[in-house]
Amino acid sequence: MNSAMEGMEDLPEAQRNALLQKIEELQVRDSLRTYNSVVERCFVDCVSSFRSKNLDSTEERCVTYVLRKVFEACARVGMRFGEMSSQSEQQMQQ
Amino acid sequence: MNSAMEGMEDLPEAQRNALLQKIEELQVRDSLRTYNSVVERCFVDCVSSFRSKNLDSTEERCVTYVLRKVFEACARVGMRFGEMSSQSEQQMQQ
Amino acid sequence: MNSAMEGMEDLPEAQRNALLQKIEELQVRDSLRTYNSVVERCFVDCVSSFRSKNLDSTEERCVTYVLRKVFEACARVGMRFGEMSSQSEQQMQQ
Amino acid sequence: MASPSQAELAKSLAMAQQELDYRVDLFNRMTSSCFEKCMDRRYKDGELNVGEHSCVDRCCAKYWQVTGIVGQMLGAQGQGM
Amino acid sequence: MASPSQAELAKSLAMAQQELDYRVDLFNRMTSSCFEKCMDRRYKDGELNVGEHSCVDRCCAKYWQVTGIVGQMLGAQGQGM
Amino acid sequence: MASPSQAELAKSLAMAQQELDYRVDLFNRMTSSCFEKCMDRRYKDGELNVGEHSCVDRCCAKYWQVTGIVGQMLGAQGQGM
Repeated sequence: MNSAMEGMEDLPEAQRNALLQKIEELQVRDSLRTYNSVVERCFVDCVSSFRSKNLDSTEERCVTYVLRKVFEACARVGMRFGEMSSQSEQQMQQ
Repeated sequence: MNSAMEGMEDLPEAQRNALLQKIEELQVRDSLRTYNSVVERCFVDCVSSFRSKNLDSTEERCVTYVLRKVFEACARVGMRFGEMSSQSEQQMQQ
Repeated sequence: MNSAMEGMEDLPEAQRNALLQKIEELQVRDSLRTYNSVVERCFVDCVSSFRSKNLDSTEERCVTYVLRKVFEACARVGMRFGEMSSQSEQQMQQ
Repeated sequence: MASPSQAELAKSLAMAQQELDYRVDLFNRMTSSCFEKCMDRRYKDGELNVGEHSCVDRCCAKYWQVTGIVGQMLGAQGQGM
Repeated sequence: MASPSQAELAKSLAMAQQELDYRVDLFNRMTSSCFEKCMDRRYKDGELNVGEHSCVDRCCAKYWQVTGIVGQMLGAQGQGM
Repeated sequence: MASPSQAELAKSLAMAQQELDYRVDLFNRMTSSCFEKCMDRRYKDGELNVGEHSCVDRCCAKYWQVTGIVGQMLGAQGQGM
């Protein structure tokens, strides 16, 4: 899957910039979706009473816990993902 | 998140039209996806017997009930969403 | 929903090619997402022990079974989908 | 026939994209819903048995009927949509 | 005022797209989460009853508060985002 | 070297988009699946404990192996894809 990125150095500057800007846009879009999915997980896992329209302290604390756990898990998966990706690429080059 | 829309009046007409058309396209796409997700919810919640290839009357009635409930809920969430959005914007401007 | 495709023969060649290429891109994107969703289903349904970092033989076999079942189901749904689509189109043309 | 303008091309491309997107999304949801409803999740082998086969067929038919009912209630023109 | 360049237009279009995408995604998740949390899944009729109405209202309010907490913890500027 | 044509640029942009899209989608599914499989959903505190840490590591490794098996069976060239 790497040919697109590898060819990038050969592009003239204007075109490379266009490509990089498009990729940046996709990254913003992805991070907004991730944000929404994290919110949804916190909500679904932490809130289940609707007698009041305000979060109680237990729910608030739960939200912060889930959020921190999600980040830690996400960072850890990211590390493993990076390691495994580069291992696969090395194997492919052999 | 509002800067993009706020700048719109400053655009020349041709470019504003391009932007508006793009937004309209996205809205069509979103409403088709919503349509598909509503169909899926109706199906998943209402149909669980596969002895026949036709919906029976109980399943049909269920589908119409779910559909009406989804719309009512959707409209209500839409109202609340709008209220909360504009409150947030007012707070940000203060 | 068919007007866009039906108009295609009327397009000049360069524009038709642009359209076809875009559609091909969308198909690649969709097949990559399908690939990811199949992987996820295999993983979720087959792997639930994390005492080792390697799949055991039962898990591996399960993955191949799920995969084959997914394909068979997918092909069957595809056939039915095609039949029902063309029936609907015929009914609309009457 | 006059060649279509850039704007018309963009519009027909957008419509083709939306059509494809809609159909793929519908197909994927039908497939996963019917897989959920019909498969024995113990996965004892790699083929659909007779019961699963006919369940998938009926499931597709019923799913399609639900799209029809929803479409009608939404006042959409056409059956498949 | 000088007319915006092609690049600026593309950028503002991209931002508008992202904004719309974000809001639609948030709205859809709020709607489906609150539907899951509030509806009696036996579906005895086609209207929300009083309890379901007020549940949806409170659910939206709480969902919104969660977006606020997450946004704050992520250091995002602004409430809605 | 000759500068790439507009069409070639569009193609390489499309490929880069697809690659990114694929990787992000894979990463998101891996993360959410492993969160589901490994986390104690009572959420007594805001850190992963030792068991959750090693569960996430192994979960990623196994998830990756599943992508490999599926990729091989689909006849895809390459491991990661």
